[in-house]
Amino acid sequence: MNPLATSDFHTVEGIARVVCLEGSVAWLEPEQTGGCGSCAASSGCGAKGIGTVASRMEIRRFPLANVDGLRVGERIVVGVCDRALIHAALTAYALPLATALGAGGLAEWAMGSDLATMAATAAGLSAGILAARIGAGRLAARGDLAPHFLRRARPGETCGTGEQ
Amino acid sequence: MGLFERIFKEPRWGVHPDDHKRPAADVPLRLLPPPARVYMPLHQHVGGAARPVVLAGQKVLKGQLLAEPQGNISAPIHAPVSGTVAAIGEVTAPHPSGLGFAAITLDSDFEDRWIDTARVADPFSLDPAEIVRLTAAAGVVGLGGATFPAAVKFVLGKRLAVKSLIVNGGECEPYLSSDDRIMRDHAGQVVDGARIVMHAIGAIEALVGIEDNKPEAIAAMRIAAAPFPEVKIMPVPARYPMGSDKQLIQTLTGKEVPADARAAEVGVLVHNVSTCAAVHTAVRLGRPLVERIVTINGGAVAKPGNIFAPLGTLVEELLAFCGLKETPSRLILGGPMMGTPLLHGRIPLVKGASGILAFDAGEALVPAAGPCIRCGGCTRACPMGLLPLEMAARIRTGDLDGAAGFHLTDCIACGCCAYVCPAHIPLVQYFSHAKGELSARQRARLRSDAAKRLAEARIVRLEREAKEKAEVAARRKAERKAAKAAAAAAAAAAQPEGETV
Amino acid sequence: MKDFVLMMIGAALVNNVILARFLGLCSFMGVTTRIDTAAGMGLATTFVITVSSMADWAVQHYLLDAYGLGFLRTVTFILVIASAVQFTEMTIKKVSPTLFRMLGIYLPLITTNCAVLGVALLLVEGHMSFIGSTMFAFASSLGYSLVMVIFAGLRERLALARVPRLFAGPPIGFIVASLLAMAFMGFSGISAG
Amino acid sequence: MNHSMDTPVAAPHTTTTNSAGRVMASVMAALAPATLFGFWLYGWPAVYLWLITVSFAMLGEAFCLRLTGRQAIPVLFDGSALLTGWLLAVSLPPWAPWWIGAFGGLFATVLGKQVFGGLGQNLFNPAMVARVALLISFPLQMTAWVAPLPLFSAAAPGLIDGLRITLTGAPPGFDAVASASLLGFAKTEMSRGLDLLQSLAQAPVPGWYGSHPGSMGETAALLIAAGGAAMMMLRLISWHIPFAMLAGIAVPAAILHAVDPARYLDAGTHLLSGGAMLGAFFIATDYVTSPNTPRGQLIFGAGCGLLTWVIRTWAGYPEGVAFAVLLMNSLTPIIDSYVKPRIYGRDRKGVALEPVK
Amino acid sequence: MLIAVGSLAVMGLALGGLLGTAARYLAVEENPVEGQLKEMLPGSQCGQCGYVGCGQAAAALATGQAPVTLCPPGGKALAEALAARLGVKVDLSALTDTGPQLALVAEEICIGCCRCLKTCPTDAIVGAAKQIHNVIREACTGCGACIDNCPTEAMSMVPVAVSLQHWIWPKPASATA
Repeated sequence: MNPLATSDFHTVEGIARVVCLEGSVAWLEPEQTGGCGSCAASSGCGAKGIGTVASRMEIRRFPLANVDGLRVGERIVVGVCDRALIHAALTAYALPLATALGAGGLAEWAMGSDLATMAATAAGLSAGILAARIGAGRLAARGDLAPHFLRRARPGETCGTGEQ
Repeated sequence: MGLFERIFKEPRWGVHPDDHKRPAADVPLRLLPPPARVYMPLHQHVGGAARPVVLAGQKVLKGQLLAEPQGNISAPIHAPVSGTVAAIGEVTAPHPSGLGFAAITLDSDFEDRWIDTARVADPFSLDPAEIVRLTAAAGVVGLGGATFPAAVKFVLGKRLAVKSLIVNGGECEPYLSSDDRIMRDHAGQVVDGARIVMHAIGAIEALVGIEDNKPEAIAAMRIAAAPFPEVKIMPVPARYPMGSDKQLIQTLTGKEVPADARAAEVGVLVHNVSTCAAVHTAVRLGRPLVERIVTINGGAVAKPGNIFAPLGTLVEELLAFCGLKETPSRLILGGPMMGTPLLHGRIPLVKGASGILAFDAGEALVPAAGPCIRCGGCTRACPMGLLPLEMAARIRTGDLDGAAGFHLTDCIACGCCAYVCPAHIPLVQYFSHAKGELSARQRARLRSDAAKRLAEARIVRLEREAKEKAEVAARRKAERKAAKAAAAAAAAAAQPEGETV
Repeated sequence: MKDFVLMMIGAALVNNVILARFLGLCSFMGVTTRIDTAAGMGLATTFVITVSSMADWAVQHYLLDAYGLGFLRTVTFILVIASAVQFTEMTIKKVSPTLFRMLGIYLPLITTNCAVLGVALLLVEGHMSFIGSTMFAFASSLGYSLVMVIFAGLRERLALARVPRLFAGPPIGFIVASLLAMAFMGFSGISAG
Repeated sequence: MNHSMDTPVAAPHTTTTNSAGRVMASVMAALAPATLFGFWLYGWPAVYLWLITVSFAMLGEAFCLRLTGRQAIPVLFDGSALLTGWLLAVSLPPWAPWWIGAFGGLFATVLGKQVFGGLGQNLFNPAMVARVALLISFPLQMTAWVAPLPLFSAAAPGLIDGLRITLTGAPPGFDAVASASLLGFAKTEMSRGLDLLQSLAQAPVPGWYGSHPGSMGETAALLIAAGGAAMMMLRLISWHIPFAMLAGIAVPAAILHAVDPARYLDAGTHLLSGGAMLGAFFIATDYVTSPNTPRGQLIFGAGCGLLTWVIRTWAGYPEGVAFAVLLMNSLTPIIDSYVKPRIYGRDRKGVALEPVK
Repeated sequence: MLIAVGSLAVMGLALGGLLGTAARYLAVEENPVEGQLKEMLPGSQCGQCGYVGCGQAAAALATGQAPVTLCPPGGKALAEALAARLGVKVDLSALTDTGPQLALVAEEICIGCCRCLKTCPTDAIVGAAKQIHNVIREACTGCGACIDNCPTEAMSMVPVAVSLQHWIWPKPASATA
């Protein structure tokens, strides 16, 4: 079960715990959710499984802009926009294509020679990739791609709990 | 309602079931002769169950406290009859599962002696907090069916500075007419109760919403509210579920309660007309909520009508008092659209029961469910603007998260979709199943998260203890080594003295 | 300009890469379980087809035709396509790592997608100018994405149906694809008109 | 007093008297006048074709139900197979040979509906699936239209030779002129270089009372529109899809006709000819394959209309309604997933509103 | 037109038959068990069994290295199915799948030996030496680790009764049509 359970049509919410603060960045670790359900086997809930507890939690840390004074150990709810996939695909693919074809079309209309069109299309493509980089930066800032801060988790709240 | 309102203001959502209210609504109120034995359940309200404060065999008077509230959302339970406490045991709950819950059984001594109550001449001179205390002490809860402790709502309304109180006289469920009856007979109590509630929460106006299929009630309430300009009687179009609080708020004030917020956050508080009357008796007369008007209706009832009965009376006795034409094919507590089916008659009357229906074979017929033909009738009927067919299709295939994605949690289970469905699909049962299953999964997730944290905490504890033990051992070894070294050094120091001498 | 538009509509709708030429069926059946994954795959394939078609045209025009190496066409095209995919993967990773984490899985799928090579080979027979072939490639890949998204929508609804056990899974997928192909035959004759 | 119930009956305990069978029956009642007029117009072969198509449709359904081990009778009686067969029959050329009707009926119910799991789960309109399959595989028989021969007029075939026409095909001697419908006529003329103005001069003028050749359901546009209006009154269908589809055909037709009357038919002929009316009121409004929100239905209808006009004007086939409806059926799931009603207390995108005092 | 349909049909049948016979003779004795086992595992790649993903777990099961009860989310039903598939006889009494269960201490025979205290993975048992122990219901996950450690058999597993608040409406029987 992925840690970011879908609980709202648009933002996928998940619970993460602040592990350490470095200047303006707070490092978070998603809380392992989904556990082992009804613990039918005697092997306990796999806590003793791969490596010691600390190392297992280590590998899934992700940074988040420390926007309003988070403290270590605090549990917060983070969200990723559900439509993120399409937004991401549009910025990564559609944008460079549009600029490349636009430039090529213009060159063809203006000069008409194949070579010029090819050069213009290549230029359009690289411009498009730069634009995509900026676009992706803006998307990441707006939190459409990477998880972004939603609210502090209420005690006992776990991911996927709407206001019951 | 002019043609203009009819076309444009008429709400699009909801259904028009034929209301079967007459002739039961017109029959004058009857008083139930005091029953021999009553069963007062401890959990008749939203929130924590009440805790008994009486012992078996104890003599109690009518209105005496039987169980005190527990936790911040709860309500006390009082004795509906004077008599002795027979037992504190289990009785079948008015719940489709047929499971039981704790109840205090009282044997009546038929003397009906009230405890001495403190009457209040002018409640408006009281401090609002005092009114809240009196209402809480009297165990007044929402009598429309939600049974949310009224006092808690007053505190909430005061804190969020609610300006308009909405008195819900909608009663849009077919067959039921208990609110209608209380508005016709005790309009004064309702208006006075509403003014007391306004004083308690600091509201400046009270909008009494009454469906326009109850003309007598509207007339009676207009007379009672005449001297008080701030209490406005506002007829609303008769349409199920007009009585639901979110729909009544939207119709009367045009405001929409946000999805995960409470009505008070948009400056509105909703109370049922019977609740206002109960507040009146609780504050003015000091009498706790121990009896209520309940509609007994349905095809199997010989003389349907409204009865003023003490709480805790068995449904069997109520039906026997009204007489039965045939053995009912189904018993329902509440209205036909949202009521809970009862497995048998030995179930006590609870605070939230506005009606008991005994359906004959014709009314109880459940047509077989066919496949969904996606006609969209349910999407037009849903007052919350949801897509019942999409949610039900996903629940049927087991994709509960997909259904939750369609905002299943906003469904108020009013039953309009299942009512209009030509294929007679039990949509509300699908949604209740899904809600129950989702909350069970969430509880399981909570438990497994807690278990995970506990397991990790235990392992961290074991690691720490092991580390500490290792340190202690290391320190002790070091000390022993140091001591041995010191001894050796001392010995060495002592020995050279021997040699050099 | 008018014949450009007609050619593009012809490439996108009339002889659609999936429904008329039956190319790229593996990703068509594989990735269309959800609308947004299908859209992601569609856009990725559009980007790769267009970029590789531009490169293929250049290779064809300046290398194969010039030195009469027509028989090497398929091999070089595959080489170009693979490098185009690798180029795309690098750019996306450079543009933003989080974007790559979300879209990364589609790119290896595209190298093996026969629609990419199919469109490139079709370009050669077309003997069009550079911009013409690029527009043709872009239009046919748009047609590809459109059909992918439509089919994903159909399969999301099909997931709710109680399909008889005999047809559950790929068989009903192929039946729906054939009905969709029949519907698209309505457009036949437009590019001629 | 107590009644043993293993699982409790959930609320609501009352329900509407409406049922799926009643819905289908009233749609068929609305379709009946146009069909009867079609029978009168095209004589006995049309009646036989209708009978064969409907019976094979129900045969296909019964066979599939038996195959999946379900009771055939109750399902047949909800009338959905009958309605599917009826809609298909009404959109076929009236004197088509019997095996067209038989194959179409079987195709509609088996591949159109039962393979998806029965009523309510098919992705495409079964009648149109069959019609498109027939049009593509048997173009000749599907475009052999017949000039109308009122039932009891002299030239009309009698009871028996009507049957022979359906079973063995129209004898060449019969003078029922096998002429193309107006749309087919216009298209063939245009491909021969004649522009519309000359070719329309001699073509039979399409009238509301249906005097021109076409399939059974096409000719009586007035009766179909009346049937559609009746269904709207009974709240069986909402006005969104028919209005949007007819507008989708009329608007581009009017614009292009104004621009170049020689090449483009005007809006009136488009609406009255071919399956436009039948498609708008009976085929596009099929519950199962059309979106379930009013805004979605408007988009769906406009799409159907526009595609019908595009296919009629530029594509190879004269009649575009069947293809347009199938194409828009394939878009319905996407329309449904993006166009949703605004939920109480939430904004359009589903995010909870901000409480405002 | 008939020839076209006929030839296609004949070619289809011939090739189908050819492939059918070839499939029987050229069948490679690859280990089908692994594929089927992988199908039976929940496929949630949760790693509870200690292997990275269900593919590895299936491989381990096929070669007999892993016990049938390796998959906690699968519960008893999966363990039985795996045992049946592998023809392995295994004592499944430890796996009681009668819904969620809680440990219960019979206080009259608990001698306070603290043995169960040490084995409980979630520290759900409260008690001290020579004192009567008891179980914190919210913390107990019903894993049954304490049952066989108790010298006086005081510990027993009790299924959690359905309460009024936790009762769930059954799913309606879906229409057969």
